[in-house]
Amino acid sequence: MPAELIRILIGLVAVALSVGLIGLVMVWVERKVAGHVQRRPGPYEVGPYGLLQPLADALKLVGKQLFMPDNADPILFWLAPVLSFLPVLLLFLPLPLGDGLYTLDINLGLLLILAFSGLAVLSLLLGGWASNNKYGLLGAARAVAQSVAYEIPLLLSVLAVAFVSGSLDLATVVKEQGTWPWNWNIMTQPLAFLIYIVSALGETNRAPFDLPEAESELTAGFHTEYSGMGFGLFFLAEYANMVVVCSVATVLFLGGWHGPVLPGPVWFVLKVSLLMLLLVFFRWTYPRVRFDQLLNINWKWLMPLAVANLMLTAFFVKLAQFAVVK
Amino acid sequence: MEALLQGLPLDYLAACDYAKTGQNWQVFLPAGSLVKAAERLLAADWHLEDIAALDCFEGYVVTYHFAHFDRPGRATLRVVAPHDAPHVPSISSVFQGALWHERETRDFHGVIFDGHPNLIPLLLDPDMADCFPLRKDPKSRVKMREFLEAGQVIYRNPSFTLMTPDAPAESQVSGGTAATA
Amino acid sequence: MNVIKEACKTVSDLWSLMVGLKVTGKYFLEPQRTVRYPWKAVSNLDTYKGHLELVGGMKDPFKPRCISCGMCALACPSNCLTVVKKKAPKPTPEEEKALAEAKATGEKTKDKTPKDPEQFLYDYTLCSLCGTCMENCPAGALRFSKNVYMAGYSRNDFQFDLVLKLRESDARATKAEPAAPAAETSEA
Amino acid sequence: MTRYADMGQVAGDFYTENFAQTAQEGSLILNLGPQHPSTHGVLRVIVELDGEYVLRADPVLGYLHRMHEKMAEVKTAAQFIPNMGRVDYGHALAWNWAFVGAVEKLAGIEVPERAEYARTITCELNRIASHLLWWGAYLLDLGAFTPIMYAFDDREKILDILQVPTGSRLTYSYFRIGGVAQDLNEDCLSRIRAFIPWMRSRLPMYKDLVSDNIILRKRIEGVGVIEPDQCRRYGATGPVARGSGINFDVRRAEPYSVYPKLDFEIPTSMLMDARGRYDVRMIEIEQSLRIIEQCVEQMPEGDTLVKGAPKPSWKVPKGEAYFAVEGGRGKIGVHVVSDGGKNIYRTKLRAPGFSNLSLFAEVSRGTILADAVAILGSLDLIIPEIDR
Repeated sequence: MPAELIRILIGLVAVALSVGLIGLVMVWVERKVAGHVQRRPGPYEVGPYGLLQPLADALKLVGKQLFMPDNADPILFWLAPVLSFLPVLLLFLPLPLGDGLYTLDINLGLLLILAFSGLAVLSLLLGGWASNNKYGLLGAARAVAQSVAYEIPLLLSVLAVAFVSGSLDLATVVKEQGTWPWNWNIMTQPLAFLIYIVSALGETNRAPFDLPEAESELTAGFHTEYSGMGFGLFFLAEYANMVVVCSVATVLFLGGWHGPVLPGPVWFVLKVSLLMLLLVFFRWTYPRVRFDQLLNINWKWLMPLAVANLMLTAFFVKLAQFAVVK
Repeated sequence: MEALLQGLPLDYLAACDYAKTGQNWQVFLPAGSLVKAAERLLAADWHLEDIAALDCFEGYVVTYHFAHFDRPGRATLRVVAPHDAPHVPSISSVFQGALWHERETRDFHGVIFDGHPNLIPLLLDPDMADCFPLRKDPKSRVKMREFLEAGQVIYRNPSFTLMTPDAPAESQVSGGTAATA
Repeated sequence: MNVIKEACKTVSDLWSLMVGLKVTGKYFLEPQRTVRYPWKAVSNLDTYKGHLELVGGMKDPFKPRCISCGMCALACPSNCLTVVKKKAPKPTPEEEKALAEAKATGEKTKDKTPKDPEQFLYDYTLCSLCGTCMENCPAGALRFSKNVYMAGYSRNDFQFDLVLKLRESDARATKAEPAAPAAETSEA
Repeated sequence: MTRYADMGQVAGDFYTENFAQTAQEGSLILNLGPQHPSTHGVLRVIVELDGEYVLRADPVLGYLHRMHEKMAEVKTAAQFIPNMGRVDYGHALAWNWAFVGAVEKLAGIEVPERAEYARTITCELNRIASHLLWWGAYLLDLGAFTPIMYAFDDREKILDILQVPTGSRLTYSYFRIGGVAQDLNEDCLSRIRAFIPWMRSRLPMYKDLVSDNIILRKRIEGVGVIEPDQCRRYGATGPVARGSGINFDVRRAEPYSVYPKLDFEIPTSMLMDARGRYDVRMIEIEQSLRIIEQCVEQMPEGDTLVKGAPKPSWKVPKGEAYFAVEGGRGKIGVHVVSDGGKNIYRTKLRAPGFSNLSLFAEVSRGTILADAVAILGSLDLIIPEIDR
């Protein structure tokens, strides 16, 4: 038991450090990609290739005065950013980076991730509501409607994979898949993968689904009134959430640490990075959808498709079982 | 234009030279027939281009520019509002575009448009609502026959003398005021 | 039939998203447009028109061509020009005598007042660079400079005396002179 | 003006209080602007929201008001030209033209042929720049960040060209009473010749990246329908009217300068929505290129400023004149009344954006907040022009 505890402690420290690091790197990547897509260099003054720019920005954010508007609820106002960031640390625990390379070995890892990622919306709601700002309120309302809606297809698509693998343990799901791309779950579950990516965009409030913070409508949505590290935590949580979502996609659909030649963790990081790059490209290519369209996409397309996909999967899984029994 | 405004009490109607001044018709109306005229213009496919006031010796000349979308032709409707009580009926119930033009005119010249639903300052600060920047100094006001185009008179109400050229003796006097302007 | 059409439309709609990604992907790989300023300058500086400057005369390039007529100040929409005329030089005793003689004989005397301005005050903060002054200058004594890199710490840095500025460029030239003749001799 | 009584619960200034008087029970009053990312400068729109639905919207103007019409009273005609470059920073040359044209009409000045061509070329280039600016900013409103960079990349080329004859990049004061300030030199013309095929080659990219994009199509199709009748009542012109199927363009309806000699089309769209206005503007870019191409070919030799052009002491003769040109946003009209004095007695500037924006209150009623922003953007607002 103590060994398990030590493992969790080491894991937690590693996760906390790596989340910070990933946040910084992702900010750099995002800005660099945005720059190159828009035919400008992006950050390039601070450090080689501007690598230290996010660090400088983070320092600036830490140094800024923490500001709270009049009549805001002080407890909830400051609780919100913390609440948005803390669960993210937990989400990293069950993620298997390689064979046996995970912090927390529980057979309900998938459930843990889904459960705690649901907390994120609470922080957006609190932040928007407590800041006594009309834009914040609208952003919070949007965030709730959006997250609640998009959680369902996300869950359904993940469930389909769980049916195929027969387990909610992430490591087992990976082990079920093979080395080559055609052995991955994306081949058997392409629709679930698509649904997962789209709902993941919705869950993480990334463009083109970044409605809770839609700049041109709500200035900055739920975090309009946050400055300094309050905003910094929201920001960090957004990128950390992105990493989690992409990691889960890698584990469920892209064969996790499997891959030829290179060692497992490298493959894992490579796949996650590619997915992240795709999400970043989405943001810098597409206009934002409208709020009713966002919900329509979910309720009229993703939900029925996800349900159909799940039922088909269940049918075939059962069929396969019968075949094996016979 | 004559046919369009048939039966309305008019003061002055003249055909103008488009090449020279950019307008085809010049109409002076008494304030009472303005809304009716606007209704007829709307029915005849005219659109409201602009409303402006002009501070003349005789009063504020509120000028309504109308034009067509599909054929050439511009008409200038003018209503003279006296300096001491500048009231003109609002045509915003007919041409909603007038809502803002009228508010702007009130800002600049202090012409009050009766019947306007929301005659609050548009471009100027509400705190300086009683300051009318484009009102002229009484000394430098010029009679409108001095510069407004007379055109070819089609109809003139006998009592409307503002656009008839002055008698020679008088014109010298008005020339003097123009020079001081 | 309608269902198939709908499906085709949906697919083409989704395809439009891929096309968009293709465009941004293409530009991602293409060279950047940004000119990294301190190391490289943009290419359109030769047509830049900066603040006004006086044109030097034919004989002395550092003495303005300006004849202090004041047309520029009259035409200027934003009143940013003030031309201060030179006072007539105090006549020497001989000249005074000659002047008195001329007066006595009723001859017309030549005006000794120099035409070039004492000061040509120019407020760059007000100037809208419309060029009306240049167009109205009878002597062609004004032009836009090509001074792109003008910056200052206060408002007063943008109020110049253009005569002084012209003379300063002279001073700089004289400072640089020692090098120039050497080059000439070596060429010769 | 009497101040309205303090409403107690409503916090806000005069306009908010005035607006809140007729608000419904339980609705949310939101001030979009004057500092808001989607209001293009300093427009302020007070909206009354029921959830995400806009019950009522009321634009509040005047944050960029500079009283150009008063300035016209205290300056001579020639001195007022730089002001015209500052009325509309998007399409400054059209305003230059409208004012100069009105004065020329009043004074009966004939402009040399070459100057007319120079005016047309620069004005059309400026129109493309204006549409590109709108395109980028509109996509920014709709949440796409990249198009504005591509648009500015192309716009930069136009600004470089326009910098050659005008010397400025945004607020031009290039036209003069009786001509233009400088001839288009060979350098400038060759740049223009090179620019036309370049711009044409860029248009398919615009289509691929944005116009065909399904998200954009869903965002602007059927949004902000403006009936032709509404255009008439509000006096909306330009792409807003043409997007509603009204075939009205001052260049054709009241031809001026060399436009009658040129072959170009007036695009209209029967869609009447934001998509229609979008399409019209995109086609107008192509048509402007066509106009420029013809002008560069036909351009005669000669003077660019009429002989005996007005001196600073020149007085505008007595009389009145109205001159309209087609700007990037619609009909720009300048009404000049002169009493023969040193300064013009009254100059009235008719800003197309002013009339177009006054439509907004009616069109935005009952839409979603995001649609209201999309409509606001599709009207192509340049606030300095509206506030003057």
